[in-house]
Amino acid sequence: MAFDPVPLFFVLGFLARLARSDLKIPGQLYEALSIYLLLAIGLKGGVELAKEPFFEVAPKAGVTILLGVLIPLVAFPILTRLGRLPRPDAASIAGHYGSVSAVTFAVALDFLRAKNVPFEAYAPLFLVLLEIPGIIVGILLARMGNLQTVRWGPLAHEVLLGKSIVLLAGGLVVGWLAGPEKIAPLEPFYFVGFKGALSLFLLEMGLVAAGQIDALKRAGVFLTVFGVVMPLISATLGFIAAAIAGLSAGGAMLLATLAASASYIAAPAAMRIAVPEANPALSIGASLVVTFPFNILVGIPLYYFVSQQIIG
Amino acid sequence: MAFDPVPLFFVLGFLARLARSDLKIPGQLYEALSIYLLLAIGLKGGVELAKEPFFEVAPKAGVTILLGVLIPLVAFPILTRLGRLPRPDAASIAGHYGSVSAVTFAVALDFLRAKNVPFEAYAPLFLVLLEIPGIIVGILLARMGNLQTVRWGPLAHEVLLGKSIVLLAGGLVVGWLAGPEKIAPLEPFYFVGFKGALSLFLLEMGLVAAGQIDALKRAGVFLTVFGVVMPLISATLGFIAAAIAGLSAGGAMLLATLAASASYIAAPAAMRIAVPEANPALSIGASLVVTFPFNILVGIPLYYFVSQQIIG
Amino acid sequence: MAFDPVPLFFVLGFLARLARSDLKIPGQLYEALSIYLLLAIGLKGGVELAKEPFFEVAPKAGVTILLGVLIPLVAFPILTRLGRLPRPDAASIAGHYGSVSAVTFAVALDFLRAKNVPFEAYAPLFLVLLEIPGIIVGILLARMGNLQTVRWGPLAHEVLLGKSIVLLAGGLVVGWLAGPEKIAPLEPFYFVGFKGALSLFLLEMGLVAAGQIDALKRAGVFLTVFGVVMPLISATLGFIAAAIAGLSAGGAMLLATLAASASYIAAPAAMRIAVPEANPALSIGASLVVTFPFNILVGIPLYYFVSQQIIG
Amino acid sequence: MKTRATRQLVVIIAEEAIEGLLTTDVMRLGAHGYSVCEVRGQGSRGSRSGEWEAAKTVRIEVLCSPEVADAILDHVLTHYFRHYAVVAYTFEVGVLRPEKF
Amino acid sequence: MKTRATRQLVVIIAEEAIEGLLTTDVMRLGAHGYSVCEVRGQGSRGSRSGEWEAAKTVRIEVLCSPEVADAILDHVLTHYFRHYAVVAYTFEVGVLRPEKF
Amino acid sequence: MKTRATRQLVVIIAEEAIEGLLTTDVMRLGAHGYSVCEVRGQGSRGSRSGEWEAAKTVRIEVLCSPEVADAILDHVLTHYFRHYAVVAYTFEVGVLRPEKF
Ligand SMILES: Nc1ncnc2c1ncn2[C@@H]1O[C@H](COP(=O)(O)O)[C@@H](O)[C@H]1O
Ligand SMILES: Nc1ncnc2c1ncn2[C@@H]1O[C@H](COP(=O)(O)O)[C@@H](O)[C@H]1O
Ligand SMILES: Nc1ncnc2c1ncn2[C@@H]1O[C@H](COP(=O)(O)O)[C@@H](O)[C@H]1O
Ligand code: NA
Ligand code: NA
Ligand code: NA
Repeated sequence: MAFDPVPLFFVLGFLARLARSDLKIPGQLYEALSIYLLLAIGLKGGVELAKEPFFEVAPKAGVTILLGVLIPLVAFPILTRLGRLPRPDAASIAGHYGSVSAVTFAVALDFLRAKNVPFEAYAPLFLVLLEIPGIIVGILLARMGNLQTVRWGPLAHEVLLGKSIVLLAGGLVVGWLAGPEKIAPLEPFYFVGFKGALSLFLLEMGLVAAGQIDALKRAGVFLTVFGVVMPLISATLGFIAAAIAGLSAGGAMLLATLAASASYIAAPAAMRIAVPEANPALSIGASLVVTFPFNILVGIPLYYFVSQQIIG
Repeated sequence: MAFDPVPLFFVLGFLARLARSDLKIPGQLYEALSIYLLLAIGLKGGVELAKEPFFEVAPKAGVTILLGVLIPLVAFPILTRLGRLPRPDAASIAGHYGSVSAVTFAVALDFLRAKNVPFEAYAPLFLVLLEIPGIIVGILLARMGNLQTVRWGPLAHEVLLGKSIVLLAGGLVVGWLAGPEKIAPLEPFYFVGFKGALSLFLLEMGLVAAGQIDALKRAGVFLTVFGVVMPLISATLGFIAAAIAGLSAGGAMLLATLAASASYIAAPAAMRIAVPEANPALSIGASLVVTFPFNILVGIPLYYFVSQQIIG
Repeated sequence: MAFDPVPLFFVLGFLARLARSDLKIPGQLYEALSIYLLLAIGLKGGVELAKEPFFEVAPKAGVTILLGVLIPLVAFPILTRLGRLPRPDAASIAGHYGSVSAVTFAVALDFLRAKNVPFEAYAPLFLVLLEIPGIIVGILLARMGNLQTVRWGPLAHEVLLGKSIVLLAGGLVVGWLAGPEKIAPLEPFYFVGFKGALSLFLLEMGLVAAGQIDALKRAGVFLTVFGVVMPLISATLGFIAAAIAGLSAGGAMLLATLAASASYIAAPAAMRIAVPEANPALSIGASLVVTFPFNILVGIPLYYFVSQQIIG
Repeated sequence: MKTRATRQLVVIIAEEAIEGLLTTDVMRLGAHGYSVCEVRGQGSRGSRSGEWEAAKTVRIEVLCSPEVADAILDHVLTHYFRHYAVVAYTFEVGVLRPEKF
Repeated sequence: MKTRATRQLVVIIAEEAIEGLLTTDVMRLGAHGYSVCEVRGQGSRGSRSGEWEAAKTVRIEVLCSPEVADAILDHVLTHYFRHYAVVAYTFEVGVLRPEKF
Repeated sequence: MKTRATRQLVVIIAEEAIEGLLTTDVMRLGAHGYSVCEVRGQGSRGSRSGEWEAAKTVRIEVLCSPEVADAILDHVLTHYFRHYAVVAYTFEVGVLRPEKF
């Protein structure tokens, strides 16, 4: 049997770090690759968006935003009631799961391309739309009753002008303004090389995730289980939203993957500023060490299978 | 209307930094891309140079060097008389405008390639030849009368063995020694990926330029105007030089762009050592924050248009 | 005459540093390129390994390991008797020459590909197998009699889980598990770009090697001569091993190159921990400043010529 | 050795997420400058390798008057120590151009 | 300026090859944390540019009690000074939350 | 805590453009070594982010005798303070192997 190499790179990195290999990530390579991947996703989406009439996309965008608001509202009571977590921790974790992981999305994109499954090519727009609402809902859940304690200024900044939003949305706009023909000469750099860059990034994510295994220990059994169950719940919500929005099987699979993914870049940064009393080890343990690998290795093939059954 | 994406990347970076986004440039990605771009430009030029007879190129090279000497001599009185700048500042700025910006040249190259305009393919040689003379003239202007105060040793080093000269000239020599056939297997890396790498570099230049906006404020209104007018004067001189040298329309456009561009790497480093009393904020404000974007966004299309009118 | 550009990049870096140019290597670009090259070599080898029956490869692997044990045993008496070096220094240097340089191997691979010479495509396996035995033999030679003084724990770690082994062996396994079809979409990134990345890495190696010229001075005349003669001896042993293993001319050339190459990454790190009293300047002076350039510039064409004479 | 004017050097080691907040506060409290370098390390919250966004740590050093040093340290103590990974210390140094700090 | 509890800051500059050994030893000898940054430099063994594996140098700083500082410095002196490129020094600093160190 | 021989630690924070000049001068003035790390920061000349060539800042630390420390600081004061972005300070530290510095 032939395995897909992209997730294997993650496994390689994960095992190398667990075995305490001295293989290290040059921090700036990590940053360079993430800049590249975000721009590439945005550009591609922007080129496609230019082809779509506005009224075709707008309602789908609306449903997507609602999905981003809904997921943390579902996650929060699970975390406080079942998990008996204090409000700040529960709210912060809910915010992480309401937001998204761009790399998980990239792996899903690559999965569909490898299988030649068609999908709404402007799907990166969903990624952009889903990043922020979940984080805001998470902060509101944490601060209910005393909203005046939040330093909204630096926070709005952190959330709206964070690296990933700027690159994704910026890429969308550049792609949209330039259009397919003018973007064509950038293809070898941004698109032909995409899968390779993604493989290298997943190697690094494997090292990073295994390096956070301590965080998982502090997170405990409940959050470990949560890290597997919550993506399944969110993916289900994602499929429902996709049905409402009338997406294709491929598009539904992408939206389910986005819903199932949890943020480990934008949300941690925002929560450190907005909800400092939340223990970052808990949210990172769950989102990065459990949910991220789960989605890469099990979730994506699963959501694909489901999408083909119910829509394809 | 479809925009060229390369300048859009600059605008994206510029706006992101103005909005105080936390998008940061990994310093070593900046360095890696600039090494790559300089080598790629040099290599391509070297391959082409191998095809040209020496007596064909030599007179054009001579005219180019004269151009590099002339520009700071024209800029200096404008800066001292009209701008009432002290001698060291005026001389330093004149030196910046006498030298060149390799990235501006790269954007012009890419512009011509996208339009399939033919040009003297050994044009990178002009870039190499224009980097140093302007800097030396600038230093001489600053030190007229007391040349013995200059630490010539470290300076010669800085100027002759600076990163950009070594990579450009080194690339030229490697390309020349290897020839087209042996360079061919390097094409996918150095040439097919060129435009993509350039787009990423311009994103970074946008961030850098906007980060120097304070320098522009210190530079004031006169230098802001100078940053737009001087490239037009230099470009005109560049066109005259091109006519004397008998270049094609494409080659003339490239020489005009080089003349119009101002150094923000080699010249600042050399001036810090040779003319420390010149305020670096002034030269960087003008060359990086005004002239660089002006050339990328307005100058290059303009010089192209002019070249087609007068020669094409 | 047209030169191969890859070694020219090394020469460019070497001369730039000798001339004390300020051209610097961004440390993380160096690391990024070495991660990339090691993974690319491993992946390619793994894909090919999947095609070979085990009993075909196993005896060749056995011969390769023996070669790795033999070389330091040959080098050690030369270093102690002829060179009159103290035991720790001689043992450490012997270990460096028993181990291998992946970049030298990469240049040899590229050399054969450029000439379209066929070779056992799973040859990267030899590289993996040869990295460790030489180092272990070197340490044993240094510690003969008092093995209990070695901190074996951290050492085993350093040697078995060092960066290069993890990436090469990891790449092999990923390539092997994924197979040719699934690896195909990674080709543009890992294989088409290989020669370009190698050229950039050699530029950096040139800078690094010239930066260690002081080490060579401390190493002295004997080690300078050793750095040229030892690769010739090892290459001869490599050819004999290749003949025993029944390799093709291309494979024999690769094995001879590996034998001739000396480690400058894995071995120095291991020796600092295992044999701290050995002066690292000596081994690095010989392996990096003499043997590495010798192999790149003279050795590889020579081993190729010999392989064609005796086998091709 | 010559006698020189003295100032305090305050060093704050903290997670990078709050670098922006800290440096803004430091300047607001009267410092005239600061220098930041990236570190990796270990402490009571485990190891911080610096490999990815949330694991980065910075070391901020501020040369300032004793009064400003007190203000900075008190501020760090009240506002950041409880919830953030922060280490802070101070010591006296001899400076050139004391009027600058 | 307020009077503060004092501790020792120990700084060790050493080749990166032994960073792992040194930090393990530092923690074993009683320190509760450390911070590492990468440096380049020059010394009796020539210039160390940090460009490639074997030329990297790290600067390790440890805030600790005077007893632990003594233990660390003595350990470095006996175990590392002979064969490795190492520089070490210590000085007293005023700290917040002294019980942490 | 043991009594140790003391030396001066001199720290110079300066724009990277003059790193080469400064380190050459430092060695010429009698230091036996130095360590450099890259920083970013803010001061009277505004913010220096380190993102590109002209915005880089370095922190040079030199462990040396009090006499050499004086010589270095005086030299920096006369030759660099006027035109360059430079900060310098010094303090006493306890060292191992004092004869090395
Ligand atoms: N004793 C110490 N000496 C030096 N640095 C420390 C020390 N303790 C903690 N740190 C640094 O401060 C960061 C946060 O510490 P902590 O909050 O204790 O986890 C660590 O990652 C280290 O970089
Ligand atoms: N006097 C000094 N001041 C500051 N750092 C030093 C000094 N001497 C040596 N170093 C640092 O320690 C490293 C090793 O020094 P050495 O063992 O003397 O070659 C050097 O590369 C420098 O980074
Ligand atoms: N008070 C200070 N404390 C620490 N570092 C400073 C201070 N003032 C300036 N610096 C550093 O020195 C550089 C140049 O300072 P300046 O010449 O004041 O602009 C700044 O970019 C900072 O990195
Ligand atoms: Na989600
Ligand atoms: Na110019
Ligand atoms: Na060998």
